[in-house]
Amino acid sequence: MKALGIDIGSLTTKVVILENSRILSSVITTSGEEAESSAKEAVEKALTQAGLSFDNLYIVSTGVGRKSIAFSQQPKAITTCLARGICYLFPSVRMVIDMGAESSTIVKLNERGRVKDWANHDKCAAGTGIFLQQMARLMQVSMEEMSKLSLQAKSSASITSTCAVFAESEVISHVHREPPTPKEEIVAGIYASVISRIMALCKRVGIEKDVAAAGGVALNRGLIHTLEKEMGFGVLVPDTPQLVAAIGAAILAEENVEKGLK
Amino acid sequence: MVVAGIDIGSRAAKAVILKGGSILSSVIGDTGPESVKTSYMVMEEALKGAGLALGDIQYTVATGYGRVLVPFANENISEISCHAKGTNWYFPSVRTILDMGGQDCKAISCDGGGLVNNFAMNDKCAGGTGRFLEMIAEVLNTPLEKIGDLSLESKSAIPFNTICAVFAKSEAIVYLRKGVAKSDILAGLHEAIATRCLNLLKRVSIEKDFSITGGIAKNKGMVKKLTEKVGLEPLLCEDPQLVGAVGAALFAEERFTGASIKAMKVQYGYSDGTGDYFITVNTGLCDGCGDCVKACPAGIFVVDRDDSGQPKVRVKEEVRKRLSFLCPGFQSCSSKSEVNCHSVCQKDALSHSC
Amino acid sequence: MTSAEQGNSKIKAIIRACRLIMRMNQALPEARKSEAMYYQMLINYFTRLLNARENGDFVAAHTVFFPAELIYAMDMVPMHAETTTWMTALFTGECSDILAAGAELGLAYEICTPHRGLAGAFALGVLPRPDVMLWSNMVCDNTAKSGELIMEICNCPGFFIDHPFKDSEYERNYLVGEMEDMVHFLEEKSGRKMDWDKLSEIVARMDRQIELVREVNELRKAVPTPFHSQGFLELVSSDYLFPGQPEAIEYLETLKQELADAVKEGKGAVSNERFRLMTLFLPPMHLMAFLEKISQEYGAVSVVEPFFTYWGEGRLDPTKPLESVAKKSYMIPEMRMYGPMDERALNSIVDCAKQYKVDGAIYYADVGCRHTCATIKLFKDTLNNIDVPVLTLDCDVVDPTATSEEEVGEKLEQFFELLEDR
Amino acid sequence: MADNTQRNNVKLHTLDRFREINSTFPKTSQLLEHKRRGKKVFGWLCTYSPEEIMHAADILPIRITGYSQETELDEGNAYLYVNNCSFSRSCLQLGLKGEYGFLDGVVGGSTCDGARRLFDLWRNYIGTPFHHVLTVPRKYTEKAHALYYHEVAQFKKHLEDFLGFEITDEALHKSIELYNESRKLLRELSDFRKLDSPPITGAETMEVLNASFHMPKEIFNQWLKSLLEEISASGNSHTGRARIMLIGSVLTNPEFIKSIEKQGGLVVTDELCTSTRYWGDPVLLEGAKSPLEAISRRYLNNFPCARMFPSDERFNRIIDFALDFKVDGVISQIIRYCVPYCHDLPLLTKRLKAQGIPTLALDVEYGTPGSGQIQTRVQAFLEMLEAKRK
Repeated sequence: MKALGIDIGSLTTKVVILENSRILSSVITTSGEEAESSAKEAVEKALTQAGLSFDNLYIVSTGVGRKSIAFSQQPKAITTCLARGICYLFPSVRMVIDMGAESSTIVKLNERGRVKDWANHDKCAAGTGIFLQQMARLMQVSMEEMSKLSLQAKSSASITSTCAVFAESEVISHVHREPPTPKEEIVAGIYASVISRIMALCKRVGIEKDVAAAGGVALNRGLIHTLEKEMGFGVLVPDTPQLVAAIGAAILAEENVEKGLK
Repeated sequence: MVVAGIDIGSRAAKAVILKGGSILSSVIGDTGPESVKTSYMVMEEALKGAGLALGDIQYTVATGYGRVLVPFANENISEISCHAKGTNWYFPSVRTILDMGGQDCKAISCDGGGLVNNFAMNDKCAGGTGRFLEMIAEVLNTPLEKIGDLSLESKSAIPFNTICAVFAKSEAIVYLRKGVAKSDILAGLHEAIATRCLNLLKRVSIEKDFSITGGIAKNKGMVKKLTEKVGLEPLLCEDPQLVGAVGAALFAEERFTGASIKAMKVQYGYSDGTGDYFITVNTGLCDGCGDCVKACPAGIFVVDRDDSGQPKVRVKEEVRKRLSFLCPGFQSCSSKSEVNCHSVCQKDALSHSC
Repeated sequence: MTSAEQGNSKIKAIIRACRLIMRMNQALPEARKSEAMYYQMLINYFTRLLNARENGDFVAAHTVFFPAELIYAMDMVPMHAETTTWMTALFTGECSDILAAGAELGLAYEICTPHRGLAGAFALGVLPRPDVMLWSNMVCDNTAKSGELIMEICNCPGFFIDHPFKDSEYERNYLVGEMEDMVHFLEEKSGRKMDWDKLSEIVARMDRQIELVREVNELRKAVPTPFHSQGFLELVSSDYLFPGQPEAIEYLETLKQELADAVKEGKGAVSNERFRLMTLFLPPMHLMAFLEKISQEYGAVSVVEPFFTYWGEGRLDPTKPLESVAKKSYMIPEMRMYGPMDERALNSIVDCAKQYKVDGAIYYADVGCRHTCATIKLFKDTLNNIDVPVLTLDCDVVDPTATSEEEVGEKLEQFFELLEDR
Repeated sequence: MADNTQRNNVKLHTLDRFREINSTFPKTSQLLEHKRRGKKVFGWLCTYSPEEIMHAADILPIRITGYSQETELDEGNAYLYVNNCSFSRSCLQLGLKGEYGFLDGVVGGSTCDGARRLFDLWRNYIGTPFHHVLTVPRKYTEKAHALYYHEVAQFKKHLEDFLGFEITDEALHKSIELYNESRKLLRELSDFRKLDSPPITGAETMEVLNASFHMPKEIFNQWLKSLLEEISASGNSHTGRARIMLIGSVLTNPEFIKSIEKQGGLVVTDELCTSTRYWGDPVLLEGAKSPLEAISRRYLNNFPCARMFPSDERFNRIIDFALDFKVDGVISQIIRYCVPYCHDLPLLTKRLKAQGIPTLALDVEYGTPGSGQIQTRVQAFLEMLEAKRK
């Protein structure tokens, strides 16, 4: 029996298939408006990749859409999955920072990949992936360019607004200033404000080494660099950080198979 | 006299050119990343429309949050004053204004002269602003201008808990996944925003007449919700986005003629033992349309140019000493015929002492 | 609707809701007798308020932790301000109207919803106009500051009791002095006299009442625990609304007996008790039903509330009534949170956690309550040190728009998964 | 309308010396030198902590304030949560970062929830050798005065036990003299601003006040004396579109005032606990049983904070100032979550309106330079005041 983990996020859906703790295949697709069907597609993609069929699978789902799919045997909270997933990739990690499209979640875990404590953003989008996208659009640069720019910055502009939308106008006012603030400094400022919010979350639960980053936003070199500066030490980043939760779900599926759960 | 008003908002930039109290040309464009450029762009557009050059403009007032960055402006005045002024030009009877811009939402209470009495602005969070609706339009992939009408088709509105623009968006996504009708989601959001606006209005006191300005006034769904909540039928001008720029232009006119509205009241007549016989013309409001000239049964009015070349009505020289005999006075006049100088004056520029 | 009717509309709504709940409970086989008594008490409390005008009663509105014993002893009709607001939220699930009215007065969003709503409710005229407003700085700046505005809205006289910070003999005497001044003030305004014998009786009963709450909490230590999660609200309001009142004693006696029986039979409040929880501060009223449901699902139950039901040491002495009322104000569980935040306060939650065999704690971070939120980190660290995980739930006690079931459900799920995963 | 407040005015050199202090606080050369000489420095959290007593014990009392500008308060938020005022959070964060590591003691009062919790967390997470929190009554009754006197006496006792020597009445007398002198000079500075075109701006005054509670009063008084002479010699004059009174809790960033004055709003007086409410009243020895009693009376009777009851005491003082300084409008800057001030605002606005004085209510975060939306509101308010005058 194969273990399948599926993480249905607000923007993307990720699928991972495990066989005795080995990753057979993994898929990342964009979540469609119709959760059930788009999730099925993703699963089938992963199955064909692994040369498997839909039957004889144990499926654990996570992410915002975890309950919207009928074919999942067990929905699990994102925190539980992140902890299991990161522990599988980096056993030394005690704290994982998941920077998703619309939320960031900090999870502290023990050596067994069990959640000890966690914190997530509430009510405010400041410091999320969407926020970064908005800013990129505003500055008329791509996310990649943005990341490069930030690495060139000597100093960083101050962005204090707590509201994503007002941060926009702060950025605009930096652009409009006479003389305008250099792009790279503005970007550095944006990253600084995102990270400071992440750091605030971390401090709520108390920072513990090793620290890893997960979620699509973790692909952003510039941002990770800023994070490491703030932390004062290196941060581990998986090759495909988006998959961490899905892997965790797959591991939970495997555990359940072993427990003989149906 | 030719003047200009320019309004550099967070999302849109508007310019208006005014000649003798009437709009020569007006432009609405997007606010680019550099508002200095933007301000030149919209201004040139407007000048083209009027067939003028920047040199021909005698005075320019800038407003909107890019107001300090308009190089060719003589002065900048806050959006709040300009919206009050502009609305007053369209509808002198308006006392309460709701302006919903790209990133902020203002409630303004003003007097008959368009002077601000009190105002309140949303802050801390952009929930319930134009940007809020833009984001929602994006996720529902429905054009912004359509969402209002769509919301009206709703059978049962979805109650929204969050007021954060970005989170309302993700809540909306969740509902979409659950297969909730777009119209119901939109109705819910419009409801939420309207409530916020109402609370903002209450902070400045709600008096009639009521007007809505800014792009949002084009959103039928929002206007309907607001009408329900506020309990007043709002007066809407044909191009609500321009109001700020118009206000700025009117200020420009005022500054150029150097006269402020209150100083512009001209009284004709006299008082004797039998009482006061005065007709007061507010030349700040009077645009010299001449309707009152036709309407007055005694034909005591005449229109001609004032010192600054503006067409204004005045009481004929020869009749000023005989007003008490000629002019029946407002009450008696209006009781005889519903057509009189008051009833026809669109700008509320005339008043009688009796 | 005449202003008199409107003036009672919220009160009527509460009474209606209580009646409904009673009727629904009667249908249930498992229904607690004490619960019926509790709702009957509430109905009586608010009915007395409803008819105060025609009965020619003297209505004294007062803020939370105000010595209502004195009001009862002077034979006046008390109106517990905050409770009235949160019960409006709890029973009608709707209070946007009064919150908006509060904002209309110019009260900032930062002012906690119970007090913003309170001022709004009086301004709207949906609560009966009191004959006098009484308040104190127990328990926070909101209680300390709301009184003057309400005096002006209701255009009634008022008295402010200055409650000293520390529990020292000197400060307790000052408090006694404050209460004496208030008694004189009330005698003057109402033309009624303080009945000192009656006060002594009330104090004697109050002492019994505290004892009973302590005994009830002893019973809650049992595994499985006999009292359901939101039950503690009954204990809280029996003190808030009925200090030293016979009906409160009767209610507590009955409840105690019921719980004792349940413990004997080994019957738990939740069918499959898995997680014993500590509740810190107040859950959002509009989510009560939802919270009850989800805790049933997961076999989670609140066994102790250090700042609401866990009374400090000490007895009251009927021969020194005023001194006793003053003493009580430093014995109340909330005082541990309000008073100096020293070892005494911190140890008490550790003791609670141990005595009640707590698996985890839920911290309701009420956005309006600066007191409770400022200690989140402090308490969390303290509890984590003894390996008790803490869930912090951002919410608002009365404003339904602050938190949705989705958000809360999500967080609780994450928390319960954490607990079962350990 | 532009910035016509600065036209042809001579530079005030002493101001730069105050600016120097403010730009280097908390680690100013003065404080470090003071420590080097083996002397003690105490921090106080609220204007209800009697400085004279600490000073009489040969301790240098300084006010604990937060970052000079609006900053990300991640640490502050983590400990005090987001719904305590950004002033408390800013102070706590500065403390957690070790910026106040040189303090030998911290003194607070049961004045407001924010100040109290700041004290609680300071004691638990920063830890300074000496801690004391005073119960501060909220009334002015004789009983309240007796209680506060008792508290002040206990504080003195606690301090004496900590230091191992007695604080003599003579020492107290000296300190009272010094602090009263300081208050007298600050009043003179404020009187300049009653003039139709004052010789000193609100922003400049703020610089002086920031220094006043961050340096030894002995030096401060000297410097302020020479500043006052400089001012009267300068013949400077500032004009604007309207005369403004600033009210609200804590404000230390002169940029905020500058942003109002840049737009032509002349800030001529205030009701800030970092300004008028700090130097408000002198300690009166006449009729006092002892210097200690005189001190305790002064601190309880001083220009009140919104925490006190009845509030009209504060309202009337504000109105007196507003009329005395001929203000056209009042700008209320309340730091978000400053509950006592939030509650008073509706009542105060009503009373000011009755006096024909409009109020602009701004809710701000501590340290804000008053940029962005605030600018727009202030400008609109000034335009409104101007129009009203015409």
